[in-house]
Amino acid sequence: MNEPTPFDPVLFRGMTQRRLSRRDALRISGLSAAALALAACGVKGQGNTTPTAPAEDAIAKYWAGKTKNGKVDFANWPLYMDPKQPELKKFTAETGIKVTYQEVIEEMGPWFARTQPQLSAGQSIGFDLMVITNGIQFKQYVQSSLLAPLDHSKLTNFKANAGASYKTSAYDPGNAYSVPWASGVTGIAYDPAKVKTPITKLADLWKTEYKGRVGMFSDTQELGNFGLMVNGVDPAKSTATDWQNAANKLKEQKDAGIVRKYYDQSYIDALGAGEVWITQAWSGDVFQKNVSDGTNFQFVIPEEGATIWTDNMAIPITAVNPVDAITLMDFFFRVDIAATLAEYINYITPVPEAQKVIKEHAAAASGEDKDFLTSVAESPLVFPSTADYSKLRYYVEFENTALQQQFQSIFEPIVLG
Amino acid sequence: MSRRLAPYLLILPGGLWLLLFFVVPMVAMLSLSLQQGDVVSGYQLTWHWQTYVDGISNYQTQIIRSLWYGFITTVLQIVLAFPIAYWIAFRGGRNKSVYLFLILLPFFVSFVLRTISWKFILTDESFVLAPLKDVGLVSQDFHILGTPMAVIGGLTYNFLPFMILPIYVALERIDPRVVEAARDLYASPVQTFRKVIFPLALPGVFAGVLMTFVPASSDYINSEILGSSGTTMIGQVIQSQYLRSQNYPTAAALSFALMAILLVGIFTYARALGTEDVLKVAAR
Amino acid sequence: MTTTLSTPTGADLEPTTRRRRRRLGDRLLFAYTWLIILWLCVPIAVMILFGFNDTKGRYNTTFQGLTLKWYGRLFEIPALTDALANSLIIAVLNTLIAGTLGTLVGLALGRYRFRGDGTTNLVMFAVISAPELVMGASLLSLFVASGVGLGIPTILIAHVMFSISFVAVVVRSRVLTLDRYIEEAARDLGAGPWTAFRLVTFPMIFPAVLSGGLLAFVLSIDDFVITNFTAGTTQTFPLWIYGATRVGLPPQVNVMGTLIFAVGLLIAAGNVIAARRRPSSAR
Amino acid sequence: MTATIRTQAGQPTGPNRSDTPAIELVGVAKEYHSHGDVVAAVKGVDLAIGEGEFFSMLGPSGCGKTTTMRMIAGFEDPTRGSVFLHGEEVTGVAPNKRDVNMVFQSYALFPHMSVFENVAFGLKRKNVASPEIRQRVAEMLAIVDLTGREKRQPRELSGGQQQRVALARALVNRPRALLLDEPLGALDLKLRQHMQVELKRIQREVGVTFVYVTHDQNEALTMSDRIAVMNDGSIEHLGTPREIYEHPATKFVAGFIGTSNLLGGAVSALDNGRAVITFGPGERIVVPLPRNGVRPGQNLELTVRPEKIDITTAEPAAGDRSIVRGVVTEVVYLGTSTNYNVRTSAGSEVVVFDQNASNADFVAVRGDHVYLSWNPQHSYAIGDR
Repeated sequence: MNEPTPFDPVLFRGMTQRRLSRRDALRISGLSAAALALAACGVKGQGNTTPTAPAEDAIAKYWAGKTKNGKVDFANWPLYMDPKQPELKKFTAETGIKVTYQEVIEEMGPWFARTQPQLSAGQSIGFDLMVITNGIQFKQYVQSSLLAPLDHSKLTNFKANAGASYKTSAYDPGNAYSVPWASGVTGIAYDPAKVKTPITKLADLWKTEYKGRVGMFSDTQELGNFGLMVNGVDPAKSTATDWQNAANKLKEQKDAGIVRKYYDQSYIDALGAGEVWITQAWSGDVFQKNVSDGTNFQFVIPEEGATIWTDNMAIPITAVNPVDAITLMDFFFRVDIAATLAEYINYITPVPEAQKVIKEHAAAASGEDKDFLTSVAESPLVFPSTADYSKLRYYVEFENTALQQQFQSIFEPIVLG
Repeated sequence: MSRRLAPYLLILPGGLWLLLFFVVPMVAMLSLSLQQGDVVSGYQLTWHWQTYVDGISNYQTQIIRSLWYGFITTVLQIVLAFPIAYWIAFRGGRNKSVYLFLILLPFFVSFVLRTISWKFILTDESFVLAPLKDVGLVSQDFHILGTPMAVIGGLTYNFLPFMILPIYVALERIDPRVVEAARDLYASPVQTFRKVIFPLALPGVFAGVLMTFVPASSDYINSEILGSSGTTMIGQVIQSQYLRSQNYPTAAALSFALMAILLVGIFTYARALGTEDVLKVAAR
Repeated sequence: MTTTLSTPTGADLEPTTRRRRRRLGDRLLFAYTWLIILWLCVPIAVMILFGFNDTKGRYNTTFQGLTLKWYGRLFEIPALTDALANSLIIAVLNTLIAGTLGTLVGLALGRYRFRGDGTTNLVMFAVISAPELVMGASLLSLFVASGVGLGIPTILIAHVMFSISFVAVVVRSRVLTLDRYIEEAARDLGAGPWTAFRLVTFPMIFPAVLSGGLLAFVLSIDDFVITNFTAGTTQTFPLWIYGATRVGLPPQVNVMGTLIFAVGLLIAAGNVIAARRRPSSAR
Repeated sequence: MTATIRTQAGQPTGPNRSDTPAIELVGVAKEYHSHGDVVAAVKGVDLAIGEGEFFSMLGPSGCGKTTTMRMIAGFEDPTRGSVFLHGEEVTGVAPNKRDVNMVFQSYALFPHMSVFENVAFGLKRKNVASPEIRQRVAEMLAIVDLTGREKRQPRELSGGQQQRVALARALVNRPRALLLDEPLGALDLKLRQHMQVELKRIQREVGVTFVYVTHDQNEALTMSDRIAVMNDGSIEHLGTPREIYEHPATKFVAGFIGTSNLLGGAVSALDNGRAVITFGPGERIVVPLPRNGVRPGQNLELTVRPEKIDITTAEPAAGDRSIVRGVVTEVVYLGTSTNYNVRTSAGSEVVVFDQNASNADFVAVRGDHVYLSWNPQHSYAIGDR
């Protein structure tokens, strides 16, 4: 299984439009590496597991009578797979299951709001597999029983290849409803052409010299996290008082006219258009943007800390083709597949073994491709090291919906102001 | 017998559709606005009027801002639209339909696409602004996108034809002999315009106001695409409450409040003018 | 808006000055008109231009030379193609359903006086003037409350809802200008109610039905706000575009926009030419 | 109940008299509901129109004449009463199933059909074979003098031509009766007069019963065999043109048909079946007694047609004539005649038409004191209705 043809990655990338800007990409990944020195350590579980695992018979009941249909509809975020979809082509070639892949998820809130009415009505949302971030909406999906309980007997690759820490997450104990797709870091991205002094701290986002040039996320959780961390609070351990203080801090930033806009996924476009100079950002996007457009944006883990999140594959309860979906889920835990995926998206892969494969690819490649693949294999953004792990924080875990609503109502007026 | 039933039979399918999907949803929304609960555990009707109080007081800035933007947009549009409508109606000659066609040209491109195109044109380092900055005509910090100007500009752009057309229709209906009669009765051109042409065009202006003020002040696309955190309009709030936070009661309450404000205005308006006339102009 | 003021100069001098000033005023107005038209066309020109952009990266933001390749690769993005197909399906169905229902309502309102016609008119008026946002939101409220899942059927329901009124108003205003005796003449000459409608009334209101239907089509294919509320995970052309802006629009969107624009242009231009040719024989 | 006027129902005086009237209305009434009120458009009309008759319904707008005609055609159903066509009750029968055709005031030509298609419309509905259709349409177009215009669209025709197409379109079906609703209303005076003659000619040629609705008294007087003068939903007078003009049954009819002078006063004496009203010295009016009689001291109103009055500056010989004095207030020269407006000593305004004979000269000028006199046979007492 672990023996892809040595030309594979080159071939795949050759079909994309990235070649011309490869050199810039190399430079960026190098710089990112310097900025982000991560300790080689897995993603730790958070301890406070909520007992939401389904009963054994619920799993059996769900999967009883379900059969392979030969197709699967897959909803994912933009920039989360090579547009040529090499992994999916391989999957179809090997299993005969056709995959319809759509980049329809742009923000968790709206995605939940769009799917919830249909799922609650017991109707298909048109997708059998979706990638959702751990956080408020993930919890709502689970609490409302809108996700299919996973039959782990069908997840052999996951069992064999997933990193240990990915099997003990706090938001989905025992991977009852989800398996990880990729993890990423929410940090700061900036344009060194406009910002002359390197950005190192969250506090830089509050500097009046960047007035009107700072982008923040419209997602209340992402926004709130930064407010908390700049105040020196670990989001995972925060209280309602901390939230209020964080909101005040964020309001300060907004009222001073520092924030240009609260963005969803479009922040990356705004950064590219020069609308913002410094912005909250997701690690892999910056890398991809640089590769694709030849830009030279920097990604930083701020001194005060950054958050780590995981996007997870889950099967909506009303999926029409759940067997095909779970087959595809498991497929992504094949080491070779995880490797090519990581080579493209540059987010943290839940399959540690992939690093070895990428190194092999690098060894087999030559010239620019070789450099590029080597940098991926060594990138702390893809294969984090232990060193700076202390800087990474987890999301706030809400004990109940009331708290979650309170959190939202505290930060929402900032975004909507 | 059947002759008396005929209109009801004709209205039945369409009327039923509107009843089910216009009137009933309004009632559903009213009900939702008075419920409490959340998506996971469901909602109960508790006649919780406080939602209105909270919603309006939390977002009064956005409500007022939206009405204000709507107002400026409408005034701007009247000023921009009148001369062009006047020109086409009185001087368009044989080419009237060509001019009207050109005015309607933007409508062949999706509303969203047009607005995105503006964002692209006005972006901070666009081909429009970048040269100006390079030459030093404007400061490096200068930007249009994200300012109220951009949002109001977008609103004005997107709804301008809805102002031009009704005014044009009203002007076109003016009998040229009436204008001549005014001149004959010693009115100067300015007086003729003020005392004869403008008053006769007023129904058109009213219809135009109707067709632009409501969509402009409840719009959220323009502010979302062209605006910034300082230009948030009530439409964005409602949209976000519905489609991002799923805070349905607040969203419903705000929608209802917005519609109440706008519809009360319109109906007073229409009453003063006669619905017939407004609809007739609107229909053209 | 000729801004001539009576000058105290000799009366015999006045006409020439006035004419000259009027000509100047006209010229200014003429220039102004074209300025506005130009302004209205700017974003469209940019959209069309960037459909020919030989962009290298994923982001179609800087002009890098002319190419026609995007026209050849128009249907390369399956999700975009699907979204456009959805939009077209919904628009066609909407045209048929709202066209029919709206025509019937328009006929009733234009032809008959009956108990409840005032209310019907009022509802039509309310639908046309109610904020789209509120209509979308209220429909979502209804669907949420009644547990109806969202998708093409709910989008269609919404589109038909707001299109009916527009079609009805267009048809009604045509019916009002009709000589109702013409249909009576047909009845008098031995035509049953249905025959009279088919042979006489319908052909006469057909132009209005057509333009009402066209309006319904355009409103539907361009609708974003209400669709956004009622679509669920279904994508339509405007929704897809709106979503795609977050990561940059692919040039194919520009191409599709350009093609839709061109088709619309052709239809409308044909209309204008036809309308121009008609009066020559009419009067 | 509504008042019904007795008419000579069933005794048509027109030509082609036959036992069964072509059209008969019995107690026909039509009421509309408007804002909760009941509005009576037609208040119980009894009417019989003979075969081949040219029958007019005359009256001001809103008098119910058009509604009555539409009930004959079947476009309105009577609230009460019955409609008979050739002795057969058709109340409630759809218009397309009635053997009458109508010419509309606006012509109501089908704008999207050619002249031929317009005229052939009714025949096609009756499934007449197409050769016959072609032949009958051609014949009918010849009658209305439109041969060669078959392919034209209605909008390409003049008003008079459109009118004739409408006529042809109705007549080609050989209806038992033709209903015409102010068919000449939209034409200018010259054309209207021409078409009046044409209509009369065509009616003679095809021999069909014509029911003609108009508000134009001249049109009704010149064309009709009989006229029903309607007012406020009822027939006020039904008779030949001459009867109606010479002996208007009511004040309304007198006022509506031609110009009538209304005079009146207290009856001072009765004399040999006539009433005498005296005013100042030398002034008196003699008038035949009204049918319902009058007693001395009662007020009596009477009318005199303007052309029956002589106007003189010298006092006429008393004799048997009615004489009234007055002052000329206006003189209008009209070519064939001169009109004088005279204010009588009793205060009424009287109009006098004076034929301009060869020795034409104004009898009087403004301000002159004049005498008005007429033969009592030419004045009629009016019953108050």
